[in-house]
Amino acid sequence: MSWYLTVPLVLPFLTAVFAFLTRFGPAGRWISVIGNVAMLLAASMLMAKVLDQGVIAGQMGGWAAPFGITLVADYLSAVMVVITAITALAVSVYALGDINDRKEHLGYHALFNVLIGGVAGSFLTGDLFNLYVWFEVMLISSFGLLVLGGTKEQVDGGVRYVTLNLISTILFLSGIGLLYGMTGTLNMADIARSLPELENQGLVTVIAVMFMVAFGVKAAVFPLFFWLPASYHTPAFAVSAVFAGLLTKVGVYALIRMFTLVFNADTDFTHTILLWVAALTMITGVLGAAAHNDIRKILSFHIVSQIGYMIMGLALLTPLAMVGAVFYLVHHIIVKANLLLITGVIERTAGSTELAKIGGLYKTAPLLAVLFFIPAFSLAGFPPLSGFWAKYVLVSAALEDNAWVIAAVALLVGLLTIFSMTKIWAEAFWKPHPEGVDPVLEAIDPARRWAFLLPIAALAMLTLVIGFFPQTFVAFAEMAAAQLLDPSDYMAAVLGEGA
Amino acid sequence: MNSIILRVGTRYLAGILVLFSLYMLIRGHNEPGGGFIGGLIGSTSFVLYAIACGTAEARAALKIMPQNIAVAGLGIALLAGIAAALFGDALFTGQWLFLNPTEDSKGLPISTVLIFDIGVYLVVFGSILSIVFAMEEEI
Amino acid sequence: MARNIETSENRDNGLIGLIPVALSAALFAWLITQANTIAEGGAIRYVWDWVPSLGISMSFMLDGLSLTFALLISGIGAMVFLYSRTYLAGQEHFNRFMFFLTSFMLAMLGLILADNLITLFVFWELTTITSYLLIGFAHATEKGRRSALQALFVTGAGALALLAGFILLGTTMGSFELSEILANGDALRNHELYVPILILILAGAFTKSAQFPFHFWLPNAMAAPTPVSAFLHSATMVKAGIYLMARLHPAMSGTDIWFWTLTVAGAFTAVFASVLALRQIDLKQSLAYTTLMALGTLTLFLGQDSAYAMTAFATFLIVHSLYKASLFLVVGCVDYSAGTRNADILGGLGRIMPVSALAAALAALSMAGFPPFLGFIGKELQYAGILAIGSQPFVFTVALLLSNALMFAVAGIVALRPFWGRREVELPRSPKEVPWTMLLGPVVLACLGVFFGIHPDPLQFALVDPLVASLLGSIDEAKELKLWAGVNMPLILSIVTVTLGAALYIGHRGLRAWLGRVVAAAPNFDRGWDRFLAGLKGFAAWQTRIIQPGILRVYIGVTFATALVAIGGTIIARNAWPGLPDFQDVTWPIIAISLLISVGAIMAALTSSRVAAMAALGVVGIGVAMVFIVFSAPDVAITQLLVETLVVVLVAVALLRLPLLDQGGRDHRPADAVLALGVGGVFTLVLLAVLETPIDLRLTEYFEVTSWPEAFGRNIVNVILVDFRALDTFGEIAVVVIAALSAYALLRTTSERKDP
Amino acid sequence: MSLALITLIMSLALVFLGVGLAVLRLILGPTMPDRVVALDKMTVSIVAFCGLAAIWSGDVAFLDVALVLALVGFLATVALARFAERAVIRRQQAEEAKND
Amino acid sequence: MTDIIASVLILMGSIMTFAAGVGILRLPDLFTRMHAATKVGTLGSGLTMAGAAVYFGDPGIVLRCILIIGFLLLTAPIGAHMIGRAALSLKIPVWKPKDDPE
Amino acid sequence: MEALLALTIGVLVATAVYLMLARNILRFIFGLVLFSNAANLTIFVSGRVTVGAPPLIPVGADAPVGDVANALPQALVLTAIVIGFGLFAFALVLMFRAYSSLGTLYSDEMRVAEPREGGKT
Repeated sequence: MSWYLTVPLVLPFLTAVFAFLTRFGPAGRWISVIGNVAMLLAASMLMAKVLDQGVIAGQMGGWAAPFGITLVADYLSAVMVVITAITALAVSVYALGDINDRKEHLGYHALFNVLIGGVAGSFLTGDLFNLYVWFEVMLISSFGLLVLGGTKEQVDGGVRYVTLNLISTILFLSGIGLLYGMTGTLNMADIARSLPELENQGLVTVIAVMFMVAFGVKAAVFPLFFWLPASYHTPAFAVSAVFAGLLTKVGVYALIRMFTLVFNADTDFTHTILLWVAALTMITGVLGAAAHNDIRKILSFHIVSQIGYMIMGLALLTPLAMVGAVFYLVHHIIVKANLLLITGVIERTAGSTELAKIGGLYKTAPLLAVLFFIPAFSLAGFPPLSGFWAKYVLVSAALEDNAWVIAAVALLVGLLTIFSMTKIWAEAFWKPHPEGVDPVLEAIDPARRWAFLLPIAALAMLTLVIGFFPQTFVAFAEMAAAQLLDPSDYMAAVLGEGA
Repeated sequence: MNSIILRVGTRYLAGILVLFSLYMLIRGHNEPGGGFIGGLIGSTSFVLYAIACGTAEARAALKIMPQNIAVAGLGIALLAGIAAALFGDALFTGQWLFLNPTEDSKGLPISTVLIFDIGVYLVVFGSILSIVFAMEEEI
Repeated sequence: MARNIETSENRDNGLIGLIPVALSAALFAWLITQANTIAEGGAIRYVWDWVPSLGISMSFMLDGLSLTFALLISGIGAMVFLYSRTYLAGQEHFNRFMFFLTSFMLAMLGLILADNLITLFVFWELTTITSYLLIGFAHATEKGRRSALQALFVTGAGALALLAGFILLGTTMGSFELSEILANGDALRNHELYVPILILILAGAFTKSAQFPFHFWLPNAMAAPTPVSAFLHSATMVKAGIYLMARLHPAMSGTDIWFWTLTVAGAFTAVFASVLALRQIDLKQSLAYTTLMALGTLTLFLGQDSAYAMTAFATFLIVHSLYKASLFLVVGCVDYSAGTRNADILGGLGRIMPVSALAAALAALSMAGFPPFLGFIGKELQYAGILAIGSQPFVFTVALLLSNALMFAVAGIVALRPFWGRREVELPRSPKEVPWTMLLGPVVLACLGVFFGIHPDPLQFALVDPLVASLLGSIDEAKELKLWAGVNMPLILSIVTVTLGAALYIGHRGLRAWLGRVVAAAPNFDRGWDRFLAGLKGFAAWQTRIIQPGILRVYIGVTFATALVAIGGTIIARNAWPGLPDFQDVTWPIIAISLLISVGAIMAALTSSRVAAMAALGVVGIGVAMVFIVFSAPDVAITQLLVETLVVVLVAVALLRLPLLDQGGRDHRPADAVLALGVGGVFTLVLLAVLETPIDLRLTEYFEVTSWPEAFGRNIVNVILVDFRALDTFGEIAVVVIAALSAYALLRTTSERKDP
Repeated sequence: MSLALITLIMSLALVFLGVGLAVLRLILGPTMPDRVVALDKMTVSIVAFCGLAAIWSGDVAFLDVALVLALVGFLATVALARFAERAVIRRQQAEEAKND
Repeated sequence: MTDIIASVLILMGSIMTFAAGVGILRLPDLFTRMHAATKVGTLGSGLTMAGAAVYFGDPGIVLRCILIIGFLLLTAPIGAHMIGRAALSLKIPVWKPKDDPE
Repeated sequence: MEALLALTIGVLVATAVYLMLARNILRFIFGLVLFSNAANLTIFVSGRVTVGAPPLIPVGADAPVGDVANALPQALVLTAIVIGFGLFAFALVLMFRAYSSLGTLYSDEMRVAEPREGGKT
């Protein structure tokens, strides 16, 4: 039973080891792809199992919770793992074209797969310290990937990324220490069980806020998001896609997990803060996007802005809002990763990611235009693409909860998102190329072209499927939200029925 | 570094350090020590070697690229964890085999836990050396 | 439209261009077959559970209102498709264009057939996207892109308000199904959320239907090719807002706020737009403004709920669609043939293009409201409707009269000037009659205007009666359409209109010059849009400069300040202060070690010598190791000392290439010290408070008793590491490995040296 | 209080004082090697401290700390000393390059 | 008896350690300080360890203590040697304090 | 005991923050070391401290004799120290690389990833 949980976690590491040891040959990159296919299979099996049985927990090392480390998969974890596997597969195929031999020799595939392993671990673990460890795994491999290539920009961006993330990491670690000092346990379900028994509930809130700050940096919320726009435009496209898709979402996931399972007592206080944070994150992010003229910078700021939506779902904490948060999480990973993958193709065909320097893609690269259009307008929340449903659910949750201001902010930010998506569209696609070149996809080496286009098309297809047939996903998100709001199943699965 | 005293000292110390690190590794389960400490001590032996005789010689003495040692160590540690699957247990469940059990002692223990610790040793050893060597070569 | 007629002539785009024609014709035919059912008061519904979890279904309903719209859309659509096939022959991206236009038509049909608010919204936005792509057909020009963005942004903004309105409406009413909402109008009107809902929905409808002050995008949207204008801006997209108001009329009308908002906005838009229409030189622009006027008039009528007003609404809707589409297409023909749309240049084309001229004349007469055209009936009903207004009928009547007169003049400009009179200037192209595929549309549409003028009965039976019925609930409410209703007030007003209109037409050049001066002085919404965009970008840039200045120490400072404010604030807000710390059990070695650590730390912070800083770090490391020794953690102490040693080794290596600290200028600011002390203080407070709570040691106790019997190890710390929490350790060594690989890669990527 | 305990406390105090004096030297400097010497002295003193801790607690585990430190502690000294030495050479080279 | 021997050894060692501290602070130049630190310091730690060995008396522990002393004796000179070389190349003058080369 | 250590941790945090706020990123690295130490001590102290009784099981016994120190925080701290070392090593290399490719250690002079308005780097 526990192997359903373990395999998606272990596979990326195995893949990393073998891909690294064979990095000087062509085998490395194919091991990476095969490993990610296998991971997707394993994740799907986990998903099937979770759908079948509800929350499943596995005690690593055979030590019962809370003594050993527990891996847990509820609906949210399972879907996050599946999405991680999908993104990883898409990016690893894309990397076949995007990553050169030099980077492979330096261990790109190892870094990438360990990153995926760290992400999967973060989603699956039920232990707070273990979560820290996976965060670190993820963080350090993201450091490596970010600066892989070593251009000046990357190094400079890397300094910003590394410094700010290290601060959050240490805050997180201290928080864990303090929480351990209060509860004597590290298992999240067990912490959740023992926290209400504490006398000093005010202190619990203090610790909660400490975690909020630590995860806030990871999730890139206002006013802690600086590292993201400062660095995400610098690495290779495959890398920035996986960053944009997954990394901040792990922070969001951690916030959701902690603030539904563990810190669910003083919600008046914590979730009000979160609501403000959400609103400011949305606005500042989208304005940042409006201020920039480089596709990758625009998209980076949009990540920030959209994190705000997810936090908004969490902050409202109604069943519908949680549905929205979960749905948004899933939708955003697919769409944002895809957009950055496409940006890579834009750069390769049109020669730059700066809007002033490119154009004419609509005329001569219609396929790319279609592939961009779908995720871009999905991000902007146009129906019936996946982003619409995400936004719809969140706005209705806010309106149902009489949270007028946040609903208005969400809608306004949606409008500004349209603005910057059309900015990219108008400049990169509609506008004639300033140098009069006709950018064509055929300019890319045909052997690599499919490696670029296949994952993009697949992810776009996924966006369409979610958009046109949202019921499955919404129903799933509802189940996930219900589980999040009532953690008793989770706790029972982790601690045994008696707990 | 052209210091004869350092080089001569290193010749003895490096060997002692490696042996000592292995000792710390093996006994780690019962007394202070273990893979981390062993790996750290082991790596200092080659760090010293690199300081005294230069990285080229240290690399030659090591023969294998330190990164490969580190990654292989990770693989070994992981395989030690996965081995539990063969016995139907969860990941990282220790599997123990006691050689020559007698009445009063359980015998010489061979376990996946030890293999895991060896993996840890190799990881720490290889990682530190790859950083230090690369840094040394930069200056 | 600068096209090269030589290359495009007699080239059409094969059979692909015919698919949309056939599609829309088939739809039209199917709708006609349903007309009877609808006319008998029936309605057709189709429901597919789309997202049952959210109570959203993909449901459609065909009733009088939607049937009328659907017929107009598919019918005009068929004409436009046929027309486009020739008009845009040989154009780049013709297939894309047809695809978008077809998608647009289908989206529009979906919109008006939808019986679910969310379904409706989905199609609403689909029309927005497709029209964005259509307006942006001239995307190579800055102007084309600007217009497309403007249209998208304005209607998109409205759409978001609309979405909010729909959500509120749906949650208030407990259902998103329109048919259920419409059945419960009273509940809605009395609900406390009625006003917000109304405002939000009207915001959507007004932007889409280009009501003042959101009107400015529509004339700009004429950047699109003429078939697009003909289709989007006569019968379809801009009418979506009208449709929506009509659709919700039974549920929402009847309140004061509804009445005043719609009537005033409609009347003002009508007058305002028709004045501006007269100003235009470009024929298409003139038409665009008359469209605005028509939309205003329709809105005005939707504000009422009298049977006259509703009948007027229904009739005028149909009339307008017919003649406006026809006129747009004719203008396209002129443009196609003569190469310009400038009203001042054109003239005397009637002999060369007789069929176009005929179509134009018929359509324009209908527009001007001459008998026996349908336009006349429409206008009569308009006046009848306006006279039925409960309050202030005089003001509104004057407004309507004025706009109708202006409309009359514009009709003259569009239909007469290009075809009659003399040409004064040489045209860019030598004109000739356009192919029949382009003529079919305008001619048929224009002729329908005459036909229904003379025989209004089928129209009344099939469309007007059911339409009014879906607005007012009863099939018998609609007033009769007839050409001659005797000498009454509407007739008198009609005559006044014609007289005034004729006068305006004759004097329109002088008037135009005068208007130009007036308008130049008045605020310009189009320029306001530019200012708005510039302001938005400026604001965005400003806030981004403030928030993301690119200076790392600001980022770090804000991050710490946030932590300080958040944690410290929570301590205050939640009163989580620790009690006074208890120092009684402190022994002097601990004090000594604490002092050692503190001295080392402070020295590290204050020194400006690299080696001193490094040594100070060593002191701290040793001090921490001593803490671990004193408090019985040999494993940790060993690790700490080893790591400390390696840290020193690494730093010593790195420093060889790094410069000295503090090259010029002080590195710290006093504020840093305050922030640092604050964060340190908060940390201590929290830790002290945590230490006051009793600790639960059951995990440790478990490890102590199982470590040897079950995990066969005597060093509990090591057993925890490799057995109890082996997964942590695994992750940890992964961190170490990756740190090494990353550092190695970083050192090597920019280095000239090869891998060893 | 036994004799052993008194000696132990006294010894501990002396070791701490020794360390404290070394820290003072570390702060005062003035040259780079002075600081290195002070650090080296501290490292060696910790060996003594470990021995005392082992006797105090009666647990030999602390001797292992001392063992490791005795073996590895000088590495930091070596690295720092080499740094000091090389830094001088580098500076000379840099100055020569500037003068050329 | 062993207790007394151990106590004496430990106390001697501690005094040496302290003396090394005094030396390192009070002696006038680097080279003399170096001597104080390495020689006296090592001796101090060594004596303490010897005391510990006597105190515990267990052969395994004695072996450990001997190893510690051996290692100290092996490594301390190397460290001292390196510092000396560094001081030499820094041209630190004997008996006269000089500005920090930093 | 713990209270005094809490104060010490406060000093460590304060100095670490002070160092991290400096313009020179080398100081950030020093601050990082101090901050890591503070976090490690926080975990250690949170698990409460015991003098002179390492968590070892004597030969012949099945469980530790008497009160021994809390083993779990020790294991956590050990993990955290090693992770902290890995992060530190990478950060150091990064700063090193930043200096060699950007030519400065002052963070406000690094304007490549986020250039000033006007494109000056």
